[in-house]
Amino acid sequence: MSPTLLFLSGLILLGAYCAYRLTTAGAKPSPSQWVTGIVLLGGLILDNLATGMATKGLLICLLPLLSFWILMFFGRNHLPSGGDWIAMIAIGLSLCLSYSIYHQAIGAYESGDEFFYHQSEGNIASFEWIAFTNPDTGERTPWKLGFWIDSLTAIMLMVVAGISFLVHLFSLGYMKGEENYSRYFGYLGIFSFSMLLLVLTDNLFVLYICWELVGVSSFLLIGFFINKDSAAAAAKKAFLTNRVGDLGFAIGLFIVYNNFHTFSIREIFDALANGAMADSPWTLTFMGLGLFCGAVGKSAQFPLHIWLPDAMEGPTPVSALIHAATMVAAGVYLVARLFPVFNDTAFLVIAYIGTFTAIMAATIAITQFDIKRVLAYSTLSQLGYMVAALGVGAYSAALFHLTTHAFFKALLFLCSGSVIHALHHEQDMRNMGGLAGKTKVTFITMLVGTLAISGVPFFSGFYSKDKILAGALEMGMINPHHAIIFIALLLAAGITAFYMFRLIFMTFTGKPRDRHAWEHAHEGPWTMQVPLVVLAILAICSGWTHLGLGGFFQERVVPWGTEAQVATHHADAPTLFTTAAFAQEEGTAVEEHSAHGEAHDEPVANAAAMHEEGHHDVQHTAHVVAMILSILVATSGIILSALTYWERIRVIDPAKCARAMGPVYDLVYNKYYVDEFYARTFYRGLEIVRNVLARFDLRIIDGIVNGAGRVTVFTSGKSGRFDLRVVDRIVDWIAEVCQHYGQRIRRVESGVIQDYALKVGGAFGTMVILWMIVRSFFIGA
Amino acid sequence: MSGLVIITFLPIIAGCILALAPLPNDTVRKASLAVTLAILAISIPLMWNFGEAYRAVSPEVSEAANSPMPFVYETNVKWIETFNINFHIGVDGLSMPFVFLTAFLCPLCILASWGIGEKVRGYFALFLLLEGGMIGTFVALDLFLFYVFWELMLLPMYFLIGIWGGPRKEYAAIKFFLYTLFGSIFLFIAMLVLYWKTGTFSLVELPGHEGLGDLKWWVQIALFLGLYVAFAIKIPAFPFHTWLPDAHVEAPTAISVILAGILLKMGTYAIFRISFPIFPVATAWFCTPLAVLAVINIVYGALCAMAQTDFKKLVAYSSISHMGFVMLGMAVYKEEAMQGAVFQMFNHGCITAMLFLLVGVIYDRAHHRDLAGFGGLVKPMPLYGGYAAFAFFAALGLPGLSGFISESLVFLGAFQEQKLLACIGTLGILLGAAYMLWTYQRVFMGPVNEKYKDYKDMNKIEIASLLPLAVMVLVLGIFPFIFLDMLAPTVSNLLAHLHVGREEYEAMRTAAEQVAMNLHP
Amino acid sequence: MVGLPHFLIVSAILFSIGVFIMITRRHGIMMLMGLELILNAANLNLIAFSRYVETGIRGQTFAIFVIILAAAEAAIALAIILSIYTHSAKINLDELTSMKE
Amino acid sequence: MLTWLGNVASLKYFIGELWLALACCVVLMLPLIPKFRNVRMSWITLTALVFAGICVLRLPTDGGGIFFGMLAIDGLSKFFKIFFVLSTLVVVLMTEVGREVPDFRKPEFYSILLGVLIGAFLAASATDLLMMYLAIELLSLGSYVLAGFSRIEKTSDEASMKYILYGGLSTGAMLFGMSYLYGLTGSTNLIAIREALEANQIHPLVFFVSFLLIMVGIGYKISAVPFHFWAPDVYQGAPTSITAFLSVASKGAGFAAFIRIFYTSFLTLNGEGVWSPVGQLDWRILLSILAIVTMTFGNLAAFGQNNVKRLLAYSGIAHAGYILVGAIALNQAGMQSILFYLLTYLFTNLAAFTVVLILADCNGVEEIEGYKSLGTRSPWLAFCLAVALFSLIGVPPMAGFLGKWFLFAAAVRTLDPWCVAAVVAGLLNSVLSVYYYFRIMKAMYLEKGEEVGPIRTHSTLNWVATAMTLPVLLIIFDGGSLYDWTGRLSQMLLG
Repeated sequence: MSPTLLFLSGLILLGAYCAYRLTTAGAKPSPSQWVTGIVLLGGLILDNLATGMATKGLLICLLPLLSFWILMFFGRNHLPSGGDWIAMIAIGLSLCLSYSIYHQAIGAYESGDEFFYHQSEGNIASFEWIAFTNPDTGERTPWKLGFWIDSLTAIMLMVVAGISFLVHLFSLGYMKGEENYSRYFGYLGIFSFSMLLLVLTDNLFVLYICWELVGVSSFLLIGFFINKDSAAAAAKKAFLTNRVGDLGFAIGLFIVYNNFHTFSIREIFDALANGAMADSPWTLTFMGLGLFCGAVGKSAQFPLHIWLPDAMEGPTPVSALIHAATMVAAGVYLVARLFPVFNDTAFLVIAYIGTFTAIMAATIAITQFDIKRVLAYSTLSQLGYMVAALGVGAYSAALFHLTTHAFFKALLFLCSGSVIHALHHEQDMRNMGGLAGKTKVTFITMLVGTLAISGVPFFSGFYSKDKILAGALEMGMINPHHAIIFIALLLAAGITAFYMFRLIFMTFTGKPRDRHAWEHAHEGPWTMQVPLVVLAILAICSGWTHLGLGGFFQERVVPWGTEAQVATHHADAPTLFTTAAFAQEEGTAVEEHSAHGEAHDEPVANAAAMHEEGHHDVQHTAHVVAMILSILVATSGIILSALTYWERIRVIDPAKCARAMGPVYDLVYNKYYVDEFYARTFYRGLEIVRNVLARFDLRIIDGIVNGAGRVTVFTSGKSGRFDLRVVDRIVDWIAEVCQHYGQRIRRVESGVIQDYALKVGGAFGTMVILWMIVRSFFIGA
Repeated sequence: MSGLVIITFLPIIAGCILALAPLPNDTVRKASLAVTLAILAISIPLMWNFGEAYRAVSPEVSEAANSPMPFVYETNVKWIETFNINFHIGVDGLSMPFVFLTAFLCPLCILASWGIGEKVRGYFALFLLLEGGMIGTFVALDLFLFYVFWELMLLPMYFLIGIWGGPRKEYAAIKFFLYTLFGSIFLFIAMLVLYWKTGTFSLVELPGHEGLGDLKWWVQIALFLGLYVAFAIKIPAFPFHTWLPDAHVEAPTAISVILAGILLKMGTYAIFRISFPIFPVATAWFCTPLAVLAVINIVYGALCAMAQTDFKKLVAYSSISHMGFVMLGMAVYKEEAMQGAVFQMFNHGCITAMLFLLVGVIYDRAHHRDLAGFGGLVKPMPLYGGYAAFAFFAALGLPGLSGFISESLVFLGAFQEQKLLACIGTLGILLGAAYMLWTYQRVFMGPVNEKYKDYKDMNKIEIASLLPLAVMVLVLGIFPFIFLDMLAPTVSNLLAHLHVGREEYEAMRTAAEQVAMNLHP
Repeated sequence: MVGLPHFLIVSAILFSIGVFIMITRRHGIMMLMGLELILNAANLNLIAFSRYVETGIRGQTFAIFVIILAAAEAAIALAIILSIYTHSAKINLDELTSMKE
Repeated sequence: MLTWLGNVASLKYFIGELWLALACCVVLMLPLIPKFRNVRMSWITLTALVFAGICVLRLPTDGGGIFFGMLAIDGLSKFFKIFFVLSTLVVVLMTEVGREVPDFRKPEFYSILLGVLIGAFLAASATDLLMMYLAIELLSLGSYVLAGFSRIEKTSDEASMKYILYGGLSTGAMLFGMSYLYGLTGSTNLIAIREALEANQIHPLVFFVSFLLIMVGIGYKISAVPFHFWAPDVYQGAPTSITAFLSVASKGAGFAAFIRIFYTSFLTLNGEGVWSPVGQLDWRILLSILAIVTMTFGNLAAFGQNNVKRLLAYSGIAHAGYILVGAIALNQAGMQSILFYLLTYLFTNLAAFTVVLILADCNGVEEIEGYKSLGTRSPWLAFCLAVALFSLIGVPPMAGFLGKWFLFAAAVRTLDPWCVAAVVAGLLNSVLSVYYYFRIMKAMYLEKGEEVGPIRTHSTLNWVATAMTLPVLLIIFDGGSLYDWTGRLSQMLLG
């Protein structure tokens, strides 16, 4: 009941605010009021009309696409106020329909209905696309494209559509007056379309399509300030880095198709459950790792994390939507969606990569001064958290964190956008300070977001982070070899609290460092404030077990195929099922898996045993310990931060610390030189190879013999004016050789008749002699 | 008279009339546009009814290996009886799309050539002649006829590049001519040998002809390789590709479009149509080397494209890379890959056509193509920037656009046979994205170059030549089955033939190994 | 006894001398004489063969025709040489090289 | 054993030659009568040619031997006679309109030309060594004179001089070879010679020498390497119409003689249209090497050649090489394809030479330089020349392609390695030849000359060029019937 109420109250709030504006603004309703009206009304109508899930799903994703096309074709010149209202209506309607699905899911959860529970029923719409002959059965089987709507989808829809809507709203104010204003909303439309379809689809191929499409929309939006060099470079970098990950994804898909001859996720799961690929564990591992590569790229995990900080070149609302809340979480969604596909080796890799990213990004975030970059590294770190959670098997914790993170990180970004807006596009924190009084709404909401991300109790982030830490600790307890994961994540949590409060202190407290900017600082229009408030509310309550989503996640967002166990277990252990899932995974993989050696066999055995008897205790202990520890580190992080950056109680000088750290600080400040490393190795290598090859193409393939420039006399007609290097090519070479020998051969035409006679006589004599020789050798003998 | 006959000869006759009739330039332009549109109009119903007609004559999948390859819309007239040469034309799923593609691209190219101001009559007459040659090549079902059309295209092409081309046009034109003529030597010899073995030139009768049964394996392979060289030059496959950058760079825009859009397809089309069905055993022998060459094409072309500074040359090298996908798809015995390969041929035709048209747009304004010389073009020319973005993304295989479908089908099929090669081949996708985006960045993004800030955006004719292609790319990207369903029965038939050949080859190899084992126990 | 071989040897020598003259002499008239030697070598052959091999008159007839043709050829050649001489006052053929590579 | 027709009975098959002989005399004599001084002799010549043509067309293809076995009335001779009449017709038209030959010398010119034509007729049908020798001499003697007919006296005389000495040497050598052949077999009749060669044990060396000596004479006529030296100089120096005549009719006569002598005497027909050499002399290898060398030489030498006539001379050498490929196939198809090729070559080459004549004669242009921007200055002539050049390369759909196709098809059919090698060489050479043919093409279309405005031309010549070009373009549509026709005419009297 509670989320419903929350949502409705939010909408009512919005409506009330609009009504207020309507009365104050004058007789004529403004476009935004029209939008609100149409969205509310249209949502109601569509919700009633579109009774089937499939229709709803289609409408959800196609409406933003429609808005994209309309805006791209007509937005600029033909629509009033750049057509922003079209985008608003489209995403608003999508949000309403998403809510309708979500409402059903929540309703089902509360009433104990099984519809969203048995995800086998989730695959409810399908469309036959292209067909090929299946070599196993010899039948022509079409690729079925459809929607898979289960609890995970429902919650993802809500997150994506909700934040997208709020970002649209925020952008109305933030992007006002920008050139290509309507194109911006068009891009948001294509992004929303692809992201929504990404979470709706039941087909890996379509998922890959959307995967790339969100990449493209990200490219377009990062490069939105298209005439800025840095933006163009960042956009390209983002797309290409993602493409590297996508290559792995693609290869994973090849393996999938090669083994299952289908892309339907359901069919793949069924086949796996029936023991397909049981005898080829390495293939399974490769497949999992390949698919995970996609996640590494999209969720900016090490080593492909380099694009995300640069992506902050885009408009801030975009950073909030794409590069914080939704698109970057797609990687996590992918791993979660394909959870049964990964085997334990893959999971281990996933866990370590996530952990490493979490701690690495957190350390970098301490040293950064660009407000958006700090948030970007924080995003990296949090994504690492989620990935690590999936790696250790804390499935629902990861998705729970994904959701809460989406809210508070979107909030943080929008707040930073508000700050930047207030300071007229100043992003360096060293030039901020003392804004708390000037921009109250922003300050309070940003503080809420910071508390949430820091893991302070009663804020949403606390709950989800706590679950992740608990999962990691469990894993560490079962298998001490991997306890490092827990320790690193714990450390990262502390650092997160530290640098986030550093941000707050540097931005909002103390004396304004740029007096002029400070004086002109102001709060944005209502369109910018409303999203902040809504997100702040969500950042607080979405984690609560009863009023928020906590319970829903615990019980309903579970890996495919584990409902049975969960159903029996969560009656007595409602919070803990992750190990069960993990243990089961390990159990299925235990026989074939020997490559990991002794070290890994042990926990598997342990886990299986534990699953049988006493895992309950472990889980309980882990939960309690993790909670205490996480509160401890968060608190210490905040205190340390305050001591360093809050001018009122400052005792530590950050500059001195930095100097004391010396090379370590430099290393971290320069982001571990990963970019530089890539530039020196891959880019440089590529450059060398391509130049060598291009030259090879010109010189060797195309010009066996050098110095053939003379041929230009023949080929160009106008003597060798052209660059000799360009011209020496094989064809010319032939021409030249022919020309050359032609000249020589022609010299027999001396013009002297005696000469001719001599040559004929010579030829005649030669022939006779040759014939005699040949004859005596071959025939005469 | 069948529609195919009309669309084959209409352009040729119209071209001759245009060449002879002293019409004013503008009338010539309009007349040729009308002719090409008429051809398009005729080809649409042919395309529309094709699926049904083909299914009616197509054998059951289980019998496909033993029955001759079916064709529709056939016309068969005796021509040179002594040699059993017939004027035999018809289409199947392999050729129909390309007949349509030709008919589809030609009006757009006419539009793109609207600005040709020199020797207008000659240009359009030759262009129509070229169209006739191209359609003829795709519909010919007689090897001799095929050869005639194949060579017939060379003549107008030579002049179109040589007269209306860029600064080094003469060089490029003759290089193109020589390369192709050189290649056709092998086709010529192979044709003769085939004829004296079987007594027929019919592409319908030749596959599986009993006269070929006693052809020694090495003769088969030699002929196959000869044909491969002939066709590889057209594709163009490494290392026979060097004519392409030159020809493209020098050719006028519309001719580049035709060259990349249709002529390159003829190489792979001919392999599908001639090499594969007639020499299934040699195909089995050659499929791995072919896949290796394909991957070389992909990666090599992409890397070379990266190093280019000339916009058009870059697109030319990207063509080499993209045709590598086609070759890769051909090299594996998989339905997905083969359909993907044919689909890729079609898509590449549309996408590269767009790219060349786009290059033409800027070349018309700036009169140079140096990538380093542009920058920030989106600002003065937003529409141009938008179309370019669309085309670039289509070329780098963006999902939702048709190129992606074909490339992924190729890889899905290829991976089943050649895992490592397919993985290396995917590098081409990455590199493709790299050079395409880099180009886009250099030309369209970044600070506005002062020199170009007053450029006019695309005019109506330019839009008219690009829009249909964009729509085609988008529609086929979302509904590829429109195309693939048409193709599927033909590909299955071909595959059935090929599989028989492969089994034969495997048996031969096993036998040879047995012998070797016995010799060296 | 003089037999066929003797004739053949003589004719072969004549032929060789004729060719030799044509190769070495620069004077137009001398070359014509070489040509005559070649033709007469053939005549000698023909007649000898007609006497020793065929024992008919075919060879002799042939020879008579050749003599006539040789005369005609010489006449034409002389006329041309004359014409060249009147135009360019040259009689040595190796100087006549306005057309060559 | 064949029955030879007697002298009187033979006459009815000899009317064509008689007509020509009569015309020859009339054309020579008539201007001597003051009243007829100003009559255009070309009309009489043309009439005579047309009459002769009609007579030739009425000839049977199986008339047997006439004049006691001196001449054969068979398909082969009929074909070649048609071929000669056609080419002579064009040459007469070219000469009449052109200004290379001064008007007052035209009667003699035509008279000699008709004489040469009679020689060619005889060469096509001679079945006796004596007749063959006489025919070739008749052909040659006239040609020597004709080559010297140009207004540009110096080069023309020089060409004539070289031609006659070179020709004399070659025919002399051939005669010497013939004498040996006569000695070996005791007969001068070609059929009898073959029978003798088959029956008796023959000294191989002597036979080879005599074969080679005959080859010298034939090779000189068809301008095959290494007997080709005269060709470039003579082609360049002679009047263009005579160059055309030499490159078509004279070469055709050479091939007629070649087929006559080699296929009748040195080969024996065994089985279905397949010949094999007699007397243990497998000269196929020799000839295929000769063919390869000839075409390669011709093409290479044409590279960088700036004089169009000389360039076409080399091209003619190369084409002799291609035709020899048909000859070494040693089968009916090969012979048939030689005839077909010659026919296409006739149209192609005459089309090219007509355009060359127009440029040389009306505009004084013989170098490639002068062909610049011909495409705009005279589109139609440029088109005719382009078609001819494409046909010479052998690009479809020109007639030359079909000709090459049939030639090489016949050679590949034997599957003899030497034949296949020759075919491969021929194809490679076709590609090579693109280089120099396209220099003309490039000049015409791709390059801008200094001179603009239409070139001077003559309507008759335009029509001739058109008449020669159209068949080149159109033969492809019904190449089959033409090929069958040459097939019917490739039957020859073999005994």
